[in-house]
Amino acid sequence: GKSGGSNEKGGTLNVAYMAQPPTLDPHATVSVATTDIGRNIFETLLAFNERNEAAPLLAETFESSEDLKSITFKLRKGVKFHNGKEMTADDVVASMERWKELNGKANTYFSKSEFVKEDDYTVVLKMDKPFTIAKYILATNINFAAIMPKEIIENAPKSGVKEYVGTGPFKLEEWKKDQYIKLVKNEEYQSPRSEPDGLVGKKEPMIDELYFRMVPDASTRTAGIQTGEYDVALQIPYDNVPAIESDGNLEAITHPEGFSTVVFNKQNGIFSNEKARQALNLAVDKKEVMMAAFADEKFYTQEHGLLTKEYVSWYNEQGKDKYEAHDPEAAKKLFKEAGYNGEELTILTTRDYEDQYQIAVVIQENLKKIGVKTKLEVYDWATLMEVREDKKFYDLMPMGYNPVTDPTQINFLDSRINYTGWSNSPEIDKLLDELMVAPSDEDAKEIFGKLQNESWNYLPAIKFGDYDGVAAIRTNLKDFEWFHGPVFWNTTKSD
Amino acid sequence: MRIYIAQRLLSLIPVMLVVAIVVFFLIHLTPGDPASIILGPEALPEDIKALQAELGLDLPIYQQFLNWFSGILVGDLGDSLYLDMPVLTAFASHLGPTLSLAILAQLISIIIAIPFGIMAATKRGTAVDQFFMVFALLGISIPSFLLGLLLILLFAVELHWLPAAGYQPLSAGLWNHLRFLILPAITLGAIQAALIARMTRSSMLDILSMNYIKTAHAKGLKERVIIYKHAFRNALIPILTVVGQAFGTLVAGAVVTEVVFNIPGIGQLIVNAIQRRDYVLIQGTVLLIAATYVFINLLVDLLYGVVDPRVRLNKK
Amino acid sequence: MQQPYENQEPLLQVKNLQKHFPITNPLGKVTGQVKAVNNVTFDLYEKETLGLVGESGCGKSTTGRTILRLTEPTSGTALYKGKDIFKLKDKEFMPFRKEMQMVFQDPHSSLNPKKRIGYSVEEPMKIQGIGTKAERMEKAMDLLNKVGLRSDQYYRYPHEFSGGQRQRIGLARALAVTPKVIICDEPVSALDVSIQSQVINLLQELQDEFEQAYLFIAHDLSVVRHISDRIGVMYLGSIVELAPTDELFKNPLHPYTQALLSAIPIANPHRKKERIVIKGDVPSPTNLPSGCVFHTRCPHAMERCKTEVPTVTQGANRHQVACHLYD
Amino acid sequence: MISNAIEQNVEGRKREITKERRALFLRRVWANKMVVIGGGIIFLITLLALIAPLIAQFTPYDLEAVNRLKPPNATHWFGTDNFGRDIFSRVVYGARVSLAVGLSVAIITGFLGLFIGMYSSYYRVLDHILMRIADGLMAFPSILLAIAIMAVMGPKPINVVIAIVIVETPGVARIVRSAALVVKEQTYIEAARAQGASSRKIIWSHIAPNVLTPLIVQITYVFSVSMIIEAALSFLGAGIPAPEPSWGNILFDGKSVIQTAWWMTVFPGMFLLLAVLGSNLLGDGIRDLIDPQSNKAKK
Amino acid sequence: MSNQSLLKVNHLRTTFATEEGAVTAVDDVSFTVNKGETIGVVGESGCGKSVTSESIMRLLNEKTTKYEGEVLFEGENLLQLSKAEMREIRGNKISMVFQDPMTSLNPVQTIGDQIAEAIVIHQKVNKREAYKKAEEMLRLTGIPAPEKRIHEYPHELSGGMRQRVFIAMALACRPKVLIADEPTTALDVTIQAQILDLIDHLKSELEMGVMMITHDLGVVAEVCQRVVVMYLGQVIEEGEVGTLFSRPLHPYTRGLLKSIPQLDGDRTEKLHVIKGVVPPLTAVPTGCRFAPRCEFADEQCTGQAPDLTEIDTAQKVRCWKADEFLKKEGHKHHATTV
Ligand SMILES: Nc1ncnc2c1ncn2[C@@H]1O[C@H](COP(=O)(O)OP(=O)(O)OP(=O)(O)O)[C@@H](O)[C@H]1O
Ligand SMILES: Nc1ncnc2c1ncn2[C@@H]1O[C@H](COP(=O)(O)OP(=O)(O)OP(=O)(O)O)[C@@H](O)[C@H]1O
Ligand SMILES: [Mg+2]
Ligand SMILES: [Mg+2]
Repeated sequence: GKSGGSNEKGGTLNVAYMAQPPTLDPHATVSVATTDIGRNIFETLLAFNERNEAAPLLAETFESSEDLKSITFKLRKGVKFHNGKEMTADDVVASMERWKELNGKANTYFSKSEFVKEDDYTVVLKMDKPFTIAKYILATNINFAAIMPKEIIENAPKSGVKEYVGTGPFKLEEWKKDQYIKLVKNEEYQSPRSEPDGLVGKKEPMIDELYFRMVPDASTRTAGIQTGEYDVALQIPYDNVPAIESDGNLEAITHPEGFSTVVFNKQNGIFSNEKARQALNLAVDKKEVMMAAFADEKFYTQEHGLLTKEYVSWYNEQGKDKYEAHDPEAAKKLFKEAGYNGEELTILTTRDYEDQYQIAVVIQENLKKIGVKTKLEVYDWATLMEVREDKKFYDLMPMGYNPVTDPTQINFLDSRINYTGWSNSPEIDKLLDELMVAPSDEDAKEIFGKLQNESWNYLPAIKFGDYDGVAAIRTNLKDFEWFHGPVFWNTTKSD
Repeated sequence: MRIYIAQRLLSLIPVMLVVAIVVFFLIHLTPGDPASIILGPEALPEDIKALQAELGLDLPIYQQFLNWFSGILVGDLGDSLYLDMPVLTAFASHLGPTLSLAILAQLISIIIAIPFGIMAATKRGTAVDQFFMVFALLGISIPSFLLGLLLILLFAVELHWLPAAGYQPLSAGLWNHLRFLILPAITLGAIQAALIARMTRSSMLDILSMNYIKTAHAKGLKERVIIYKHAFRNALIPILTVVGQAFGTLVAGAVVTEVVFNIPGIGQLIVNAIQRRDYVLIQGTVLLIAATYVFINLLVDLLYGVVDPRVRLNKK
Repeated sequence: MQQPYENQEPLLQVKNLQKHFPITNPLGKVTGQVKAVNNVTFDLYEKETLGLVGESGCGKSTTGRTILRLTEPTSGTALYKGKDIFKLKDKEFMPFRKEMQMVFQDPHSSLNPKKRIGYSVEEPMKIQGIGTKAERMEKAMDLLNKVGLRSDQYYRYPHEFSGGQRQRIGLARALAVTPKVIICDEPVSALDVSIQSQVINLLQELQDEFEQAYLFIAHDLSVVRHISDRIGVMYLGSIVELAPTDELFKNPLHPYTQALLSAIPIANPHRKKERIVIKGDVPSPTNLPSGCVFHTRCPHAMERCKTEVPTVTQGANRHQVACHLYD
Repeated sequence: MISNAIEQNVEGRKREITKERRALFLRRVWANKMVVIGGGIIFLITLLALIAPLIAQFTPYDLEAVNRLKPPNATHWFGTDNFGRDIFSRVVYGARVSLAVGLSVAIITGFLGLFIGMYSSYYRVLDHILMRIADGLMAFPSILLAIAIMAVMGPKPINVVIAIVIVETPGVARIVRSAALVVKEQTYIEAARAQGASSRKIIWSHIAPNVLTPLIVQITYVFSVSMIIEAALSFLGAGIPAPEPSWGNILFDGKSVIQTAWWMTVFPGMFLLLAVLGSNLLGDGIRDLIDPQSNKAKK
Repeated sequence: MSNQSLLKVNHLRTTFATEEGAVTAVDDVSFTVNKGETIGVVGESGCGKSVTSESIMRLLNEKTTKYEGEVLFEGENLLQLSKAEMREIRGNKISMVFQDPMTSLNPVQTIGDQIAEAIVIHQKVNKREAYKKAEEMLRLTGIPAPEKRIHEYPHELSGGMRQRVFIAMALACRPKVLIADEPTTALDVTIQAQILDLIDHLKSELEMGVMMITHDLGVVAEVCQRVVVMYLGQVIEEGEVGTLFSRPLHPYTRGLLKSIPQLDGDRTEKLHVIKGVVPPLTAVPTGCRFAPRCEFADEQCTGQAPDLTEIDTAQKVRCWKADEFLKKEGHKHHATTV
């Protein structure tokens, strides 16, 4: 039954979403869709606040030990799963152990660590090393550490759990594959009591029914929000924003969407030579790149930092000069020095992510101007995923990445995870290791500064800048937030 | 008759075999693999390997084919790798929208095309005829994605008469159901209408020059009676072929239209499946589509018997 | 024109020729037989014309086509100069194609519309490897002249000719390899009356010049009578009566022949005659009547006709008939 | 000597007849409005494509990010696209690609269809095998088959052609086959057999010339269809790989900005429409031209 | 022989508008069909026999066809009637039987439907009664078990039966005139004999006038009382059958008669040949149309077109040389008829 006057509004919210998630199990995938939808169903021990610090969510508090080798989580009491069962330390341990197995990063760092139940409402993470960065990994919002009932986890296959039962403000009611995912308000939801703050603090579901409708075609999403079929439409093409803005019933919301790079093949071909990578850095007009891909300065920032200004605990100015350098003539010389002889280089890209493709086109044109020949190999995403593992196949590959919340999430840095592009810089690896065990946040920040600087020297990839995405909402939505994705709790809809 | 149907159904087997082999090897030759898609763009190689093993994708290809094919023989099309449900279920849940769309498109096109075609034929060589035929040519020439986009812009975005895209099942009410299908049905029906109108015209022209039309005139029948009772029923046979084939292709995938209007039908199912390299789903769906196509053609052939007594099958 | 057959070897001897076409369902299973030719026996002598008459579908064309191996016989033999040509392989039969040629009924479809007529006339020579290119061309033009066309029409296409002219071209083509036997499958029935006589005369003239034998198939008895030395009457796949022309007309024995003769409309209103109108239709060749195939329509049918197949009896004046009335 | 004289005379006559025939044919072509208009459209577009470098001030690749999505103006007659590239240049260069796709598909399917159709009309066993394969291929939804083939072989222009060829060949083969089956029953084929002509000779010098006309009509249809399929493939992201311009992928680029930059859709769309219309008209016209029925009506 | 005229065609001229200009397929054709009489129309393919009969029924495409002259039926000029009035005549007062019964019957309707259709329209009876009448008609034409046949489709019948059905259909409303356009050409001799017998029998039964179109002179000789010979759109000779066959005056008629092999003729004699071919309608010779093929043609013939002139009550001919022939033929004629 409904209780309280605020529920009167309720109603149905239709969200035009791009693609269906492979699963709603956040442990099992790095898919953004799983995050965007799954965060309504599942919650984590820790999550990010407005300042991008790790803050408690299902945990009441958390505390590191003196030697920094263990973290103690006090759980909130009375938090109920959607199946009515109360959340206890058993569930948390089971969930965290499973997540630790499945999340690649967690697996790397915590493989020798353990989650231990202290009592029904206390869980301790015991680590082999003083991983100061652990809280960031625990709070990650991609492939996140959702807490689920122990029984469900025990029955789950590797491809993902079959029942989606969490503690979040919405419950899964129906998943019509490739059509929609229907969530309904969790009437029993137990919200943290503090003020809303990023993903933590007060969370109150106001909407009765929340539909994520799968609308792969961007023009259709745009048209659909214009006609009022949808209340929220994600990933509106930049060129459609004027149309949205000119419509009194609509509002365009820009939000950080990620950063653009070009990844080098550092194993084979000319770009295994650092000089060639530096030459490319000088050759490419980063502004033109960002402009072509993201249409308008409104939608991108030219930013050298691997973590941006919003990540106050990480931001630094290292490498900025190298980012800003642009000198085609010098680039030409450097290419020669690197041994470039007029051979044709391969740029691998896809049109499934239009911005990556557009970056590829600009790089190609920029290189053409200094006499470097290239050819575009355009594949669909699935093919690209495969061919990019072939070390002989490409020289350059534009790639977009979701915003990272800590340095460990940047795949192209670490040579030991064998990520495409195949970095091989002992310095960077060393700095990464140091970072993990930095005694304090300040130390971590300093080490990250060195890391960032080194990355602009070594250039595993070139960051072109940060870009925003645009979501369109109808103006009758109140308190709709964007924080590392759309936030639907606390949102209300008036007629 | 029953024997004939049984025979026709038997002749499905070679077609299905061809389709099965082609689709399996085509799809397995395709670069890209489902595991990396499921795990997402930032997945690490070892995770992908593990999932591949779990999905049985690490077996030799002939082994995979045999596993799959032996499943088919006992009626098991397997489970979708991505959607996490049996192929048959996935197909069934996407069949509804496509069927509704195809039927509506077919109805619209028939209702427009046949009177057009007849009129053009009876007024052969006049301005009416030429107008209709230019119209029909335009219908064939305009690519359906363009027409779809234009319809959305006009009727949804500008006029707000109809929704831009999406789908509601029949259970949501008839009007609600139709509302979403009108624009896509017009888009899809345009080409059909043009083809059918042309076929109607030319087959009516053929029939109108037949001796038995002269006979009908000699009997003192009215023009209208001759056209509708004598000529049209005879002209219906080739028209039926076109309609039948068209319907086959409609059901088999109004891919572009479904994408433009975001209708969760068979076309979208397969396009998504190809993008996701959902091997089992692609294979199964293509097989089912082919079966549907053959089945519809069988129905059309049986309908011939109703329209044309000369091909009534029980007599042979 | 009458020839002393007794002391002459026949050029072509056809014995007990049978041709059944299988009826198949869409899956290729045989569900029945069209018994197009059931029992055809005749001799063809050098330079003679043997007429073959009968109603539509009685197997006249099939007989002709089988002899030329355009379709394989079901059983029977055909001895050409003593050699059984049905037993030969396709390759071995090739030289015999030079000896036996065919002229078809439909002048509109028997010439390839996309080929100049010169090509069509030359083709048989080319296939048989006769002469050089220039020689072949000369011969083709010569032949065109012989059949009453101008040699400069060599480069024209069939559609530029009338039906009668096309039939002449067909004749020229058949004559190109100077055959000994020409099977004429209703060569004049598609032509207008006034054109018909031109072609018939031509056929006779050419026979005088080239001395080939004709197997002349037709359904028009008056035409057959005019051109043939002997006539065979066919009914439902069998020759029911075979006799020299004058003998047959003077003394028709088989009831079917009698009916046929009486049914021919005669262009002479002063010669009103008694018409024997036989009732009913020709039975289907898929489902032949038992016994004598004609018994269903025969005015003289007896009990034994229903069960017993009549055998051929050889009468006086080389008159053969297969009927129980004459056993 | 005499024969020589005849031959000369006849040769002259031959030339004369051919000339006459050509004149007559041209007159009939000219009298056929559909052929003239359709052929005219195709000719103009082809011409435009051929002289593209002369009339376009830009290459189709020159990009200028600051000039994104400018409406038609004096420098950019058709406006610019989302890279700031000149749409006019892309459309006329795109004509090369689209026409090349149409043409090569038409020619290849023509040949393949002719071969397959002819042989399967002639040999029963082969017929069964080939037609079952054709059935199978036709039972595939054609666009999907094309997408799958593109996915397998990778996005190269040549693969677009191959994909469309695979999709379109069964239909053409069937048309040829059914026409050949009719021709095969004609008496002149029997006549050729009676001469002892070999199967090969019968197939190629007797049957083939007589199925050319329906084949030509079908090929003009395939020509237009393959341009549409290329566009649809591009629309689904599986067509001619960019930055190579084709009408299809210009339309694809224009799709997402259709509300703000109509010129990106309208111009290539118009050209596509015209080309398809032109070839359809041409096909219909040819049908009329060679249809004996309509000739008879004229007489 | 009754001499009551039913249908009188006067100077009929039918012109088609074609892309190559106007083509006159029937030019100045006149003849009369009397009650209880069969008139034969003969001539080679393309001479205008069918166009004549279809002009009488006005079955040709009204847009591209122009009729001149008159077609009088019971005193009314059919060419002046409105479309509705014309429909009243068709199938009711004047009926037609065509050459090829397979293509002239609607393949998708039962024969009962097709026969009853005309009865329903013209006799204003209901469908049941019309069916009964249809069955009666079928019985009249000698089809066995008509009550079964009536529910069958044309393709289930043999050629001869189909032609009987067609005749039943044409005669269902008991017309005054039957036009039979080559009704037996597609049939075998024995079946042809059956059909000709049937038409002859029904003619006397229903007291019709019959116009029998054929190219077979034998058929004419057997069933017709009078005959019209056509050549290139014109009537070139007309007369009573006996007279015309024994004393043909037009060189074309004579050639025609001589060029068919006679069953009792001399086989060793060569057939007569009319040289040349019929010229196309677009190149009609000035003067006598037959002149280019005529062995007797002189300047008068090529320069001036002769009229159809009456020789006696039994014969008309369109030839400048008719008198000459008549003089010569006179003796022979007497000699042979004695
Ligand atoms: N290829 C074939 N397959 C099946 N049946 C055939 C074939 N050819 C002929 N027939 C049948 O064989 C029978 C005899 O045919 P044929 O053509 O020899 O007759 P015909 O005496 O020449 O007749 P017509 O006078 O009509 O030419 C017919 O019933 C015909 O339908
Ligand atoms: N609708 C038409 N338009 C133009 N010419 C026509 C038309 N109908 C008939 N003709 C021409 O009129 C002439 C007479 O044709 P008609 O059909 O009357 O000949 P017919 O004597 O019946 O010949 P057949 O014995 O072949 O039936 C022919 O040359 C024909 O080509
Ligand atoms: Mg025959
Ligand atoms: Mg006629």
